[in-house]
Amino acid sequence: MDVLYFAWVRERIGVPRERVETGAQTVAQLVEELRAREPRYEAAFADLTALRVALDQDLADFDASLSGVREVAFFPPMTGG
Amino acid sequence: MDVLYFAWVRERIGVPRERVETGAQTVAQLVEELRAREPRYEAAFADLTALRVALDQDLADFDASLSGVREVAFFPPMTGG
Amino acid sequence: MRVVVQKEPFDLGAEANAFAAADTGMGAIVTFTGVVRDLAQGDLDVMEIEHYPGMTEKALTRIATEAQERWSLGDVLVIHRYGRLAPGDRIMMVATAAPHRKDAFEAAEYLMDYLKSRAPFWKKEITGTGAGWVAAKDEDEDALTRW
Amino acid sequence: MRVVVQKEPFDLGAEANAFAAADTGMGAIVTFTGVVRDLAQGDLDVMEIEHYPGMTEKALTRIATEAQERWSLGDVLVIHRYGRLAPGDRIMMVATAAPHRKDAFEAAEYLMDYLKSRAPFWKKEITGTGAGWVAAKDEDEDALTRW
Repeated sequence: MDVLYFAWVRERIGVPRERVETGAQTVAQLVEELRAREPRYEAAFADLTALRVALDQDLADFDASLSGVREVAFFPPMTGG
Repeated sequence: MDVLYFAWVRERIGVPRERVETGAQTVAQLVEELRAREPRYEAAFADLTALRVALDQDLADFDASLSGVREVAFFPPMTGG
Repeated sequence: MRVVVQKEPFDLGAEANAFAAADTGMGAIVTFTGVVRDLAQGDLDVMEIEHYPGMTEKALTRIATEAQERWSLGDVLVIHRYGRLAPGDRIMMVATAAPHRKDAFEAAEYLMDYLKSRAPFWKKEITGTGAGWVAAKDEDEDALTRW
Repeated sequence: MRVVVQKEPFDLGAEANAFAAADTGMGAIVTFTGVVRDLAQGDLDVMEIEHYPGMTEKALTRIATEAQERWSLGDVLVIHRYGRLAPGDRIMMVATAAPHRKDAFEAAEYLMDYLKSRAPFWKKEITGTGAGWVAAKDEDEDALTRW
């Protein structure tokens, strides 16, 4: 699936998006897989309360299922307006 | 003093303003004097709850004193905006 | 603060742009524009607005001053027309500038609520079948209780 | 409904006039405009706004649709810029048209509250001494509880 990063999450991970092959069933499992990869992921995902996630461009929870999902995005709380 | 009328009060009385010589101490006394004059005043002042009064261009109550007042205006509740 | 009472039409866009440009330190700008609606079921020909010259400017200035005392605001603009208007014509506008959106919104609503019931304007609707003064609405008077 | 996400500046006045002209049956038109303030004590050079293309339009359209379902509204307009902005630049605007002023005001405030915390925009302030992401405010999240 495609994993996208925005704002400081993008800056910490160093890429705006990447293709990830995963067997993770939930967002939380995907986060655990990513954190185990490299320190930059560990740094980005250190505090989940400071993060938001969208599945196929809809806001979701970290315990949401990834079944059928094609695009996952991680970002800090939004600051539009 | 100058007495001004607006909206349907003006239409019922038939003039937009007039000079009134009066010894009335309060707005209520002035209203009584005017009502006693002619039926058109009686018609305009029949229901005081449907009227508002301004003294020298500030909203006031019917029991307000006329002492020092130069301009009295009677009109229905306002409908601006 | 700018308070304008005029017979002539005003240009909402030009006023909004000028207002926003004059107050660059503000993060939030709110405008409200009132438009003549055809309330008389498609029959309204003319909306005639009478006002009390002198008191009108005084009342609007007081309302705008009170808003500026009550909220953290930048500039405030009030424009209100009088005379003969047609359905679709813009009757009036207010604009507020503030550091924060909440202040700009609340102050604009306050201006509108007070302007509706405390500024000396009266509307008369002239339709194909006659003419009548618009009655004040209880809900407009009630709106003042929230401030 | 019109939802626009663009890099280019927009003309508040032209947008307000076009919006008002398109919806003549409405008595009330409210606009809100957000302006880049120099929050970093006179030191802000650039405000950089990042967004999530695709999701942004989807989120804004949903928020506007919810407003139209919730209030008696005419048209709704949302414009939001991204990219590099300078202090004084206009970031975004919303406009609402309604038969009554209460609906137009409330819907505009609802749009702003949701847009602030639920549309995928992120602001970065670039000052003379560095750069930092603007933190979301608790009060913006709390603002949603009133709806």
